[in-house]
Amino acid sequence: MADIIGYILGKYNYWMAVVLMMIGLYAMLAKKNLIKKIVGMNIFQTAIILFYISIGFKKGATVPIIEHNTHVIDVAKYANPLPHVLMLTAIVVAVSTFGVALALAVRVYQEHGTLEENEILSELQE
Amino acid sequence: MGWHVDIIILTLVVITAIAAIQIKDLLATAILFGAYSFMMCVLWSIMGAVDVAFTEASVGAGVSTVFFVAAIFHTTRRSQD
Amino acid sequence: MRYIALIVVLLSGLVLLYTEKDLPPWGDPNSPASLHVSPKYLRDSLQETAVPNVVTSVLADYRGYDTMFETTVIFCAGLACFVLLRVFKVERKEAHYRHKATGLIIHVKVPNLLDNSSEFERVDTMWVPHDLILKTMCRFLIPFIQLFALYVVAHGHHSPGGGFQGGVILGASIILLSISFDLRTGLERVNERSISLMSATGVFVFTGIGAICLFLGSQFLNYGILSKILGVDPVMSRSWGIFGVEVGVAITVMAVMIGIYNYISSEGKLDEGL
Amino acid sequence: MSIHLSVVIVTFGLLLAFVTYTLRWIRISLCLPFAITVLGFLTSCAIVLFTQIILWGPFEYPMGGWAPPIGIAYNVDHLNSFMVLVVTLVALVNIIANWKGLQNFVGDRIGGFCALYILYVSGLNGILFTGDLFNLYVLLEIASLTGYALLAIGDRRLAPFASINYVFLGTMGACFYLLGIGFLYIKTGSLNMIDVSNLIKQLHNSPTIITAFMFIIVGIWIKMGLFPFHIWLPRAYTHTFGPVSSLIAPMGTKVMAYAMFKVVLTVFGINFVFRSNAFPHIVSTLALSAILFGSIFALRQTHLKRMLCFVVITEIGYLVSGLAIGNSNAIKGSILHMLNDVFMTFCLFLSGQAIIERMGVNIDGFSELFVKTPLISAVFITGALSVVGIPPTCGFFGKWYLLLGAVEKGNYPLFVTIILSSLLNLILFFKVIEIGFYGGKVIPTWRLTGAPPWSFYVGLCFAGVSIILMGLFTFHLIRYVIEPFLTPLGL
Repeated sequence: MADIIGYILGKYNYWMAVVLMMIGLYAMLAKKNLIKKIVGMNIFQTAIILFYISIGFKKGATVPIIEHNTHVIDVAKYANPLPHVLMLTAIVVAVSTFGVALALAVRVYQEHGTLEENEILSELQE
Repeated sequence: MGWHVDIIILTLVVITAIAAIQIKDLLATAILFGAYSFMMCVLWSIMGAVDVAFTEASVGAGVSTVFFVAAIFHTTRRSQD
Repeated sequence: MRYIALIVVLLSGLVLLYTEKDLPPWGDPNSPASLHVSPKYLRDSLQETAVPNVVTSVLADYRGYDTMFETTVIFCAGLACFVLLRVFKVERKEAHYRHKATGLIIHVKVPNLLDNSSEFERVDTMWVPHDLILKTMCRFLIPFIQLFALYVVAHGHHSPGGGFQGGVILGASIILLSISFDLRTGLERVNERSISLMSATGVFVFTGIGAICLFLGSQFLNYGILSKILGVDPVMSRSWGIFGVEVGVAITVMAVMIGIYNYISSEGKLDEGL
Repeated sequence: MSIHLSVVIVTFGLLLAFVTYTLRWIRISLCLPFAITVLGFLTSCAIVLFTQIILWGPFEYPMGGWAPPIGIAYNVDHLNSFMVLVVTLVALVNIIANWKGLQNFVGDRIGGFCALYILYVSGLNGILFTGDLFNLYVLLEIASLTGYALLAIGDRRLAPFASINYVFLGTMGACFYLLGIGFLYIKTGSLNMIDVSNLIKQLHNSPTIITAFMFIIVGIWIKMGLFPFHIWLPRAYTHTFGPVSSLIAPMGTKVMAYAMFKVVLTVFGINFVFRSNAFPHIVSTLALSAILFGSIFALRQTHLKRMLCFVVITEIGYLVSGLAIGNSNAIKGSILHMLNDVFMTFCLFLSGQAIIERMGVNIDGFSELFVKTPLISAVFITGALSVVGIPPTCGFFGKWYLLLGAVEKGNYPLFVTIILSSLLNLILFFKVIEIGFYGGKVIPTWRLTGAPPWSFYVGLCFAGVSIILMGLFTFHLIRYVIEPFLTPLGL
């Protein structure tokens, strides 16, 4: 029993990251509303960030800020800083894409008067 | 104690994510999306990624939501799916 | 379409879940990811860069080149919003004005009729009632928000935070002003010209510091060489270099956040906001 | 020898892009000339760098003085320095050729446009040089974000919708790539390409590495626009503004093809990729269907620019087919085709845009094309012949090596497909030529746009001559550019 709980706990974060990725991907592919697609895109990106942060976590470790007077640094005591750095960059990229996508959505609405992809497509067919 | 909180929040995050893409009112999507981002940020700070959590709190839950609401004001609130 | 999407999603999900079996358990301190490069950062950051917050030192020094492009990405986003949405030469057909003394709102169909009048002030077409409590509270809060943002930028070496977070908060304070009053008030404080100049200046500062290192005869972004002009030892000059870079990031991020908000909320007319 | 030139090309591009943008507030008419000067400077740096590489060989440039697994490094070698030269040169020629059109169309937003243009080129240069997997992702996003904005300029009504579709697919591609890097990182702990490729050697059977490879390659394919992922491509390129399509169509997909070769050959290595038959089979199917689909759909189009987009999709099939065959000749052929294709696509889109401006978009309305615009149509025909693969032009040689490789490996379906698609392309362009000489069904709507400025003819001549030159110097290219890249990889 304890093994199973331990196993589930060991993978729960990764599983949930995968579930979130699937939700985001589904929203991006299947939803017709452009804003919904943008939300799906952002959920997908944050799920990947969650995945990376889970890589960087160590049990019993603290934030990667080192006190000034430590002489011997025990690496296992601090979380892995590299995924944090990468994900800071990824968040920035995510918000930039979000902004540009919203700007484009506003432009699309100005031109077509709707945000539903199927309506725009059927309008373009005519 | 850390992992209890972790599991509860992870489950909540998934629920908000599903709610955010299923709800038909886009303004509600914006708010749920803000809540989603904020819970993500709590999760990351539990995992020791304080810098990332700080960024997500200011960007994901803060500025992104404002952009979102601004965009909805100039488009439409209704969504068909 | 919906079924194809579902199949694609489930397929990729299954591949990922299958792979999870092979991953080291969550929180394992001995996973390969935590053993190869990252211990070096944790061990040497303090001696090599004099920055206790390892995330800051990796972000701005060891992998500073990524951060430079991250700032550029933000700049590109601002630029993209400008190019996509900005419309010059807006023709205004009507306007709403508020009589300052009585609070009466009038709707004028002659453009720019009362713009220079001292008794009237312009309000948005989607008019929101004048709310004293909201405006006073925001006026009271904004200086503290900005002070906190500056602290976050300056104290990024020792605590969580840094240029990016500080910049977002600084930008958010101006956005708060634009929301609680109106877009024109926000633009009076920070106009479009200074937004553009600042967004370019921030990245220019970052790239410029890198280029100075190049001109002083070292590699790009090698802040150690800045000791020649700063007059401190190479470790401290790395610390200063990181600080300079963070300031650059903060300036760009602040300006771009305000810019994106302005363009989206006014559909590029910079006339009436939310 | 100055190794700093490699970093100068990328970062001074950025630095000067910011200056270009701020010039808007000083004098708006200065933006465009300044942008041209900047691109000229970058091109001259690229030429010097390429000669240095030829003389002294490849090198590694550590950013910030941190040696690779700790910091980020540039790996500059023969192939990518040549690609950088090609990219900057074509960007320069494109902006010179379309000088007047840009000033009229973009108007007050010219400062932003020029900055985006330079940033796009810098992003591509960075993708070509970088030796770090995550840095590649960031640069990819720069190139994509600027690309989204540039593609949305153009047809006021249709371009934004086309561009937002590209945003979704492009972000999905980038996210897949990022996820793949995450899996690589969790197993190896490193992000440097060479370091990762050394660490992977012991992990060939790990499912994580295989998943990582799958996600990375699919992400890159989405960005490239390979056949099932191509949905964004025709619409985005058709509705955009002419000079933008002749910038992005030649470069975007080819630089991603370079990234694909780098990831497959340098990071994962041929021993990993070709150890089972699964990968060659899948790639073979995809390449085959991309080539056939592109050729057949191109035949069905009557919109000239849309037709060219499907030609681009066919070309992407050729770029991938080298990996499907997987021997030295085929990969050589694919890389050669990648270099040639920049010039071919540039030539077609530049002259095609000029034809559209004069005769409308409908191919059936191209009567008397050759009488009215002899030079433009001559250049268009040169590009067309090159796409078909007629010997003196460069398109022939890439296909020749691909066919050689296919015969060596015994991959006859691909062999037949390549020949068949050449025939289909021949029919396709013959249709245009026929209408040009003998008249079409639709009465032409000749638009009086006046003679193009001299600068346009400079670009046009460059486009035509470069195709012939690339063809004539094929063997030098293989010897001095492609072989030094492939030999260390065991090909």
